[in-house]
Amino acid sequence: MAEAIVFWTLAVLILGLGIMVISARSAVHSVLFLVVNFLLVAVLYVMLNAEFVAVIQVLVYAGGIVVLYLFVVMLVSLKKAPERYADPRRVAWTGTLLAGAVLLEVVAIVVASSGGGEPAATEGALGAADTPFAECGAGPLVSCNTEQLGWVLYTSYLIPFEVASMLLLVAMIGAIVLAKRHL
Amino acid sequence: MMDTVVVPLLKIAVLLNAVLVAVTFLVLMERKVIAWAQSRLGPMRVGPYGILQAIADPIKLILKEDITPARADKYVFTLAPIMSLVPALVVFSVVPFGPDPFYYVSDINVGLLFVISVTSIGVYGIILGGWASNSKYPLLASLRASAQLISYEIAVTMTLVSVILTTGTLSLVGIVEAQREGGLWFAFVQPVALMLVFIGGLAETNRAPFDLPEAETELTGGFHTEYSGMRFSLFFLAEYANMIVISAVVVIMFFGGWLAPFPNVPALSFLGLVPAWIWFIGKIFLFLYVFIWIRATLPRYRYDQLMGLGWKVLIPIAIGNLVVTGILKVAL
Amino acid sequence: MLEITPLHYSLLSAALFMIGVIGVLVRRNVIIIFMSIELILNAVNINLIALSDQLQDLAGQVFVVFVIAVAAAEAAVGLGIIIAFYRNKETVNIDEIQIMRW
Amino acid sequence: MESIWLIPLLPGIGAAINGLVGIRFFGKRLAGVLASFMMGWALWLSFWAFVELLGTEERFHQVTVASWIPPIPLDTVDGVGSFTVDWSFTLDPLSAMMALIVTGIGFLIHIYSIGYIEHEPRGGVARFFCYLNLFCFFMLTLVLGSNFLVMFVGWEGVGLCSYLLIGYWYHKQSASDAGKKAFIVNRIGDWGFVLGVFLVFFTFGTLDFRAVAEAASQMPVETAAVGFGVISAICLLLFIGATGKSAQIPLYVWLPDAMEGPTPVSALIHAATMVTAGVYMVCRNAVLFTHAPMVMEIVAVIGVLTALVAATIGLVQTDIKRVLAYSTVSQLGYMFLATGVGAFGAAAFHLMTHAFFKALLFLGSGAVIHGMNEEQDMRRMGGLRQYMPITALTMAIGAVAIAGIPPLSGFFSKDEILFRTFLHHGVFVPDRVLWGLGVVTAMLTAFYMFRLINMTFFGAYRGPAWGHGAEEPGHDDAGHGDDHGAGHGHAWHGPHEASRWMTIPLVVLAVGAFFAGFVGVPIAFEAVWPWTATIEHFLHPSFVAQGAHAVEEAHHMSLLGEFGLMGLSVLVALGGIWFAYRNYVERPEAAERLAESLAGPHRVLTNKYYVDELYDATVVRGTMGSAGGLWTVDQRVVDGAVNGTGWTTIAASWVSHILDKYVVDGLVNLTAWICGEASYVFRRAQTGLIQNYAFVTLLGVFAFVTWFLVAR
Repeated sequence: MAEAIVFWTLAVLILGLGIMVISARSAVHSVLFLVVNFLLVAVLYVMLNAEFVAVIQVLVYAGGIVVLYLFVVMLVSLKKAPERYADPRRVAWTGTLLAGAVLLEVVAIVVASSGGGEPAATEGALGAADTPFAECGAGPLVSCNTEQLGWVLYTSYLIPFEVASMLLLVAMIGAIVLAKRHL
Repeated sequence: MMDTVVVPLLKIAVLLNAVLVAVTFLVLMERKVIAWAQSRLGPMRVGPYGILQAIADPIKLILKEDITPARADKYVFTLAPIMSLVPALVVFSVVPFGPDPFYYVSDINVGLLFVISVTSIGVYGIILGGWASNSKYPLLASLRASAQLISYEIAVTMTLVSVILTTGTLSLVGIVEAQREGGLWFAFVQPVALMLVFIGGLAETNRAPFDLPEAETELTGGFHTEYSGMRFSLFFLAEYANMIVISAVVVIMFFGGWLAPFPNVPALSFLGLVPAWIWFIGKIFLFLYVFIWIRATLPRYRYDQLMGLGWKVLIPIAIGNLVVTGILKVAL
Repeated sequence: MLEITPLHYSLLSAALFMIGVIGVLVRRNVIIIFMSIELILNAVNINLIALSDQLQDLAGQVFVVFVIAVAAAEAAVGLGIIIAFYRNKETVNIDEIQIMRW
Repeated sequence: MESIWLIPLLPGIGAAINGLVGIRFFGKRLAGVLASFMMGWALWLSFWAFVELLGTEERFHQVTVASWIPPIPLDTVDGVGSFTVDWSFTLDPLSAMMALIVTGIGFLIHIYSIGYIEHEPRGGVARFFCYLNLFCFFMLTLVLGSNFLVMFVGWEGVGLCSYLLIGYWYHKQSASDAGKKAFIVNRIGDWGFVLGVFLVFFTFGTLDFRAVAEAASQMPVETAAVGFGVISAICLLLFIGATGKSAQIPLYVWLPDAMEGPTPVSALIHAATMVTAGVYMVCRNAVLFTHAPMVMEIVAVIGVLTALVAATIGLVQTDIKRVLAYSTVSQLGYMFLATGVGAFGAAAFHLMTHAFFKALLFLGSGAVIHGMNEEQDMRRMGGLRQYMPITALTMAIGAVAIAGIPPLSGFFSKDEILFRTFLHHGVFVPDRVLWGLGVVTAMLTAFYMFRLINMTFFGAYRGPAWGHGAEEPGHDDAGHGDDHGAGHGHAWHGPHEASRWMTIPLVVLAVGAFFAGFVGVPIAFEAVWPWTATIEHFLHPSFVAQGAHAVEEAHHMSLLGEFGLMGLSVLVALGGIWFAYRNYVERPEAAERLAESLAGPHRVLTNKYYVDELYDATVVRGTMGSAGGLWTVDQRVVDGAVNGTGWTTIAASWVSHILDKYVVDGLVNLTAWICGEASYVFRRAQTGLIQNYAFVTLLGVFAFVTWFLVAR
């Protein structure tokens, strides 16, 4: 019951904020809606037993990436309205309709697929989970989700993890090169 | 219902009030300490030794006119101080004042990460406040402040990771417990980390010598130049609440939280007679005193020096500390 | 309605995804388009986390971590490009950025 | 005896040092002394090996140094044989004697060369001694090698070295031509030798001399009744090799031309090395040859004919060295005559004595040439005995020895050959014919040798005049390094005796030429000289197979007959000497009159029977002609075919080009044109608007989702 209340509240807020993000006139307002949206999504993660990801969402997304957006918005939108010119060949509204159609289709698929059967897939429905949740032990020092995630990240996904670190390094260098006027 | 809703709400209410009262007295403490440091008397008029100044100031702020600049973004202008204060207060939800669940609102297993991430949200208040004022100086100040915060956040987080490496847990209670079991405060285990976190904390709270965003002489007061009245006081509260947060984090991480000094030494067991939460608050105020002391002593950095210190000194040292900690952790 | 199943999360995710898509298609400010893309990524993340919880498999959360890392890289480089472009053309209107054509 | 492998190696080391280091860095004297030292050392080792060999009962010792060719299965007549060759060396009486000759004579020639060659430039001297040492290295390898292949190494090596040495003055056209001639003619012989070796392996499955001899001794003797069998074929092929190396008909033509080389080289080639190789090889394979009497007959005939022909040519030659060269050919003919009649011991004996007196004669002639300022024509000499007494005396001893006057060495060896020839019963050739030709040759030998001595040392001086004055002013003689260069080059002070580097070897050789014959005194002298036929007994084990204990045949006739034969040959020799004395000392003009009266034969002899011209007309022209014919065929037919192919290709490619240009290129251009025209339409899709692209992507998503929806 409580979960349902929270979920529906969050769902409405998230979708509403999402619409606000794409419809706000001021880019700064967009960013604000976006960060709140992300924070709410983080709450959703907590609901789904993903505390670590939730914290990371707040720390990296809300606290880092969106700040970056805010910076850029402040840097570039000072002189003139950004969306003055519209190309006649745009297909924006057709695209919106199309997106709506796709959404409807997906909803249809999802609803249809769950219509007659059990509402939730049972455990292991998609085959044996190779990185299952462990039972959280008792005691103050246990942080199940984070420990497990770290364990998986540094064993099964070690190489992707290292590749991701390389990607970040490359992105950092690329950003510096791009943003600096004279190297 | 009682345990899940009423008791936490009561705790939250008490905590918020305590923090806000503490902040008002912290302001008085700062004025007095700086005055003494400068061979002055400080506030003396309101109450004995000016002790009621802490009451008088909020009253004055609440009663002042709350001006909104004409071309300002009204909503954002109002939202900014709130976004600044709320994260600072939210952090207290995981700060343990004592060993029992009674002394803290919650103990989540990613406590330290929670503190860090919520602190990082605080930057929005500053940046939006500066932008929404639609004024030159506040905008510059807010950009400076946010750049400064993000930069030093990296160093502090990196340093805290090395402490986490030592304890093996992210829970704040767990970190204190680890120090009790180890019999040694982490200040002695990770002195470099202590220095880094403390310096980073000064920068994150925009305190001297890193108080460039509020540099009166350059920016006529910083990002809250256009603010007045209650909205200004919210920024004010946020800053001092952040100071308390940083002090609390440093105490928890490096000085044993609520633990008495040398808890494993039997000869000093009489120190355990003092309640744990008093130890904790006492240590926090000790660090707050250090904050004020530094403000009274050190001159302000230049902006490029500030960023250079952050990126070229603190972050490399933090990484080095992390590497050394990792090696020692594996080796020992 | 009252029992929350992964179905609900999937629908939420789909809806958020489509909001992001519409943002990409409609807005002309490049920065907002970027933010729409972040919305899309978040929609995907919601789905991943929900299914991770449903299947009791941490792989979903691991993927979210990678998605966040990639998003950070994308934001850094993308915003760097925007800044560089803005420095030259004084615009962030995507309809004015169309020289890469026949 | 264990160190006999060092005997060839020492001169080889000397050659290596002189060749690699010496040419660049050594002085003249150092190069010569080094080479001579190496030869002396080898002589010392040979001597002690010889002494040790005398001490053993078996008279045979084989040393294997290393494996050369590991066993390879090869077909033989008996099935599959294992072809394996070792670097092994054999010491037995024959090779011991040969080693002594080569090292001994070679050592003296080296010593002599130090004096002879000292006017050459410095690097040339080292090069010369390098070649000399290399020559001895290969010759000793040839002599000591205990199988056909090791021998072949030496066999080819001496051919190479003779080429290098004859062409030592390579800037002289005639010298380099002579070198090439020697090499090429030798190659023909080597061809026969190699075929013989192949056949030996195919027949016996081994190349080891001893094994071959043992195997051959088990096979029947291929008399005329048995027929011309495989052993005869082997022997004939080997003999072809021998004719090349040892200058027999028909391959003797290179030897006289080899006179273009420096005189010590001539001495080395003629006396100690190279030419004796063929005789040695035949002797080494005595068992094989005794099993092929028909080939023996051929050998004997070829030998005696060579002896006669060369002797007749030698009668009229005027070049002092050419006379000696034909004399060598003639004496080699004697040796082959001996082997042909089965007197291998006599052949080896004559080889030894010949080595002494021919080396002596050549070195003496070298001294004369040296003293006469490089003059080789005897007609421009005469009366030299007063200028060079030692040379005259020693050369006279050599001449007496070769003429066959007792008790000098030549008498004993040559008489032994004639005696054995007299006793021989031929297969095809009537008895006594070979002997008769041999006797005639003996007389001719005596005549032309004393013709040489008389023309050179007696009579009046006919040479060029020389100034008695001082050297030309300003001439700096210091460049020669010592003060002995008086007889050479710019300032010639007339005929003079050679230096002691040259005369001492002459004296030593003269002593040798005088006394060497006493090791082979005929049995007829048993009464007065107890050690008769020593060398034949000594050498006998080398000529029979190990397994066959064949007793030495006793070659006896009545004492009177033997002494009669000896007396006859002495008389013949004395007759030749007298004739020479009468014609060239008493009445010098008589020779010319004789030549005029016999103008036709004289011209034939002077032109050496036109053999070179014959070879030129047949072999050389034939080769050139066939080469020209083949060239024509090549040019007309082969090149025509190639060019025809080329033209065909060009024509085909032209057709292909047309096709390519208009059909293929047309298709390609058409494709490009279609693409280009189509792109005018489709490029409108590329708007540059990212959102339009995103729209298309979305369209794709829509399509897939729709498909999914419908398909379910």
